[in-house]
Amino acid sequence: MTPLAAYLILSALLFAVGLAGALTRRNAILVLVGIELMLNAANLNFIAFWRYSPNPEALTGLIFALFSIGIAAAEAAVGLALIIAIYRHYQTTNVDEVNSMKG
Amino acid sequence: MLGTGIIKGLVETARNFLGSYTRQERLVTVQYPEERLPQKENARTFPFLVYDGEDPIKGLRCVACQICEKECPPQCIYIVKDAVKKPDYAGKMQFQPKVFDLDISVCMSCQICVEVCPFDAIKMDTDFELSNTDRFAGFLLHKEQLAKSNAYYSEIHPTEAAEVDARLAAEKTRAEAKAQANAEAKARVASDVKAKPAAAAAPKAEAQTVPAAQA
Amino acid sequence: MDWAFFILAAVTLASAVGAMALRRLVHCALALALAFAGLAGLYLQLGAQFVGLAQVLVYVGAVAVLIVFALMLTRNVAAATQPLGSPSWPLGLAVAALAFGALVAAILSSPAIQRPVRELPSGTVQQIGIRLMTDFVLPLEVIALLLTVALIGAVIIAMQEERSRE
Amino acid sequence: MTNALDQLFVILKDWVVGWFPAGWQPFVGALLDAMAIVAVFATLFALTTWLERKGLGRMQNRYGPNRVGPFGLLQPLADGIKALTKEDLVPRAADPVVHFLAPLVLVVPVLLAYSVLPFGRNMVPLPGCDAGVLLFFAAGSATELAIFMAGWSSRNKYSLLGALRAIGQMLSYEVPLILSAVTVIMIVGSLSTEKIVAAQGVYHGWLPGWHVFTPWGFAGFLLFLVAATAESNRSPFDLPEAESELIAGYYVEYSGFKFALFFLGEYLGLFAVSGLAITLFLGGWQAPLSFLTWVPSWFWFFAKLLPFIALFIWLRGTLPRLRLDQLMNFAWKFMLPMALVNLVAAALWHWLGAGLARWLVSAALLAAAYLALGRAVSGAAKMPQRHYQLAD
Repeated sequence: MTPLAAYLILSALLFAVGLAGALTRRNAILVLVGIELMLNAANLNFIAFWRYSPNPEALTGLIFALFSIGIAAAEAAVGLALIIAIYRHYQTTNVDEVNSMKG
Repeated sequence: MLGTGIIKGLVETARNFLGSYTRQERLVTVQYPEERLPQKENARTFPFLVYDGEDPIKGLRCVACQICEKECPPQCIYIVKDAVKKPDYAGKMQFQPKVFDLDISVCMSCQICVEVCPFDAIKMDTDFELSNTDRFAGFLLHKEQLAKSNAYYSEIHPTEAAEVDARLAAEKTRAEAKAQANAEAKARVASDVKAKPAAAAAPKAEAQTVPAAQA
Repeated sequence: MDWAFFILAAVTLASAVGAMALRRLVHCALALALAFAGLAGLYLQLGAQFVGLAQVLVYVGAVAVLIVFALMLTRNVAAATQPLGSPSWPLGLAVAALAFGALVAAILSSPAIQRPVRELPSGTVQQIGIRLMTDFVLPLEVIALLLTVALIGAVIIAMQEERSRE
Repeated sequence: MTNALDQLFVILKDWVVGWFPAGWQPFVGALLDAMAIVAVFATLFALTTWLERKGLGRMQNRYGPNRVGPFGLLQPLADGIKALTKEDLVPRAADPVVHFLAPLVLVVPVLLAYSVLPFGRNMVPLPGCDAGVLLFFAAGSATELAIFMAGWSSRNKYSLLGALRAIGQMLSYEVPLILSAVTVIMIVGSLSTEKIVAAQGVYHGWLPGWHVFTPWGFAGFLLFLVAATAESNRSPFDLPEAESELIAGYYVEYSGFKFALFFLGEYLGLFAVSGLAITLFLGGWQAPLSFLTWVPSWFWFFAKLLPFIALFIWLRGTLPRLRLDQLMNFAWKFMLPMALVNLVAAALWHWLGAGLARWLVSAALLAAAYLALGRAVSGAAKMPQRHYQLAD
């Protein structure tokens, strides 16, 4: 197995773990954690492809990873603010219980 | 302006810092085990028993009247009275405590036992270095540990001890005078049985001297 | 392939699984922080120094702490007695396994993994900075705007309730 | 001769490393660096606890420790023995694993931060690190998590409160800390600590070209100093620990050696951040005057570090603890705007080129911002005159 394949499979595994967590856990914060893991798996892909690309001097993969980190930070902040707002309404962070459209 | 207060404060602490090296009187700390402040005369920690003469146990002024045991608010005194009278330091027969225990981990230093003692037998100590490795038995003092000489008492509380000594001496002379009067009276009764008025006067005089001595 | 990769990969995967499967929420958050740190190690291993350190600074220093704060602010008393996963958890696991299978199939059939391995490319901070300020200046500005909007938005969403109650 | 003295430790290390087979050499070199850092800074920690207690004592007109050894110099040793032999208590309700890991997670990243500090010429443990300053801040950010772990795992409301206070404070002050460091990075054009030190190696006549002797550098240095005090939870920003209200904050439930580790981590963090301040603003290991360059470079680094320690002790002896709202107001309403203005001042300095103009412009900008923000901050805190019925 080439190094690139190893990194890609690791990234796929991380993605699967994040997806499984996001789909199965009840707590909204943990769903967000799963999404963060999936984003990180994507970042690992970017960097691995940059490292083993035919022309790494372009730095495209690195810069994409940087942007992705920035966006993930914004996503985490907004997501957690939403979860806190939901918690104030329903007194719960369980995604199964938050099922009514009325505020 | 912002920050001037901080600079002022820094200057103040720097002055204290340097001053502590140049001026000895700034350092008020007493280096305790080596240096000691003179003891205050009215200081008090826990009670002790005063003895007269040489032998600490024989010379105890305590006659086991148990007033202090009854009066003690936290009940830290435990006394067992001796069944028989024993000679004290002067050879006089006295009741003495068989057991006199005082738990200083219970005592609250209220000094009530000193107030109530009619014999000036219990007084307050000033010794404060009482730390001990046994927190139960180590703080239960027996009469051997409690007994301290009258000389020690007049050393730690000179003014108070002088008053007590003067009072006891006065009582003693009065008691001796009374005893002498009694003896003379008895002798007179023995020699002159018929002189009834004189014999009747002697007990009357005795009755008068006793309250005076107690006051 | 060297030992460093396998150790880091094992730590990252184990802590990622821990982050998703542990019962205590705070343990999940701490395992997540460890997974982020492991990923940062993998980035360093790949020669991406700047991104690896930025990963630590942003994820371990900020996102993990944010998640921990959110956990503290939404303490759920009933959570301890409730079951861990949602009722449809076998379905979720199946979907994840399916996604993993599809990804692995795609990876192994891709021609990209047969490319010859090159020298460690140099991605110095200066090069990244020059690229960011020339070719990628528009995305950079957009990201800056997005972060500002997200910051203000997060504050407003989290504060809303407070204001309507007054 | 002077050169050999300057490079004494480098030569020594090369000599020891030369004994090992080639494959082992990088590993042995790294191990030697790590051992040297741990040994030197742990000793400095011991010395600092003594200095701090002595200095604070003298500021309060006391003697300070003077029992163990001459002038109490062996006091740190006695403290260490005490900490090692004390019982290691873990509360029954505590989370044992997290409780155990928290002190390690605190100390290890702090030690990691030392890897990019240039202690002397050619004396960087991690040479050629391209993003040295970033590594420093990345390592520092892990301490927040350690503090949370300690506070949460103890299952004690005081420790949790202290931990949340500490994290809030550290997050708030990290922003001005990094922004004030960014000015230097902007002017030098590199994140590498070696290049930052090298950029300050010029002399104008006798005087050194350190960053602190420029308007933006001076303002940045002061901002960095205040933020560093807050980052390392030192008085007057010690309210996460607040002995009088939180009885020690996040490490209440720690005893014995784990408690000592917290103490060690705190002081190591203080030295590290002082070392970074020296690197960024005070010329690192460069000599302060051009004719003193014959003195070994590592001597200058430590000669600059010790006044920092003295300053922190002095501040601790002087200032009372801030209230939480004052702390946050100061961070967001004074430090952050000031750091942003400082960035502008540094940019103007770079733009205007050499000459008197850049001095005047950036100094005037910073002074105006300082006066305006200072008035705003201290004006808000002004209270109406109080009248006391009974005292008047």
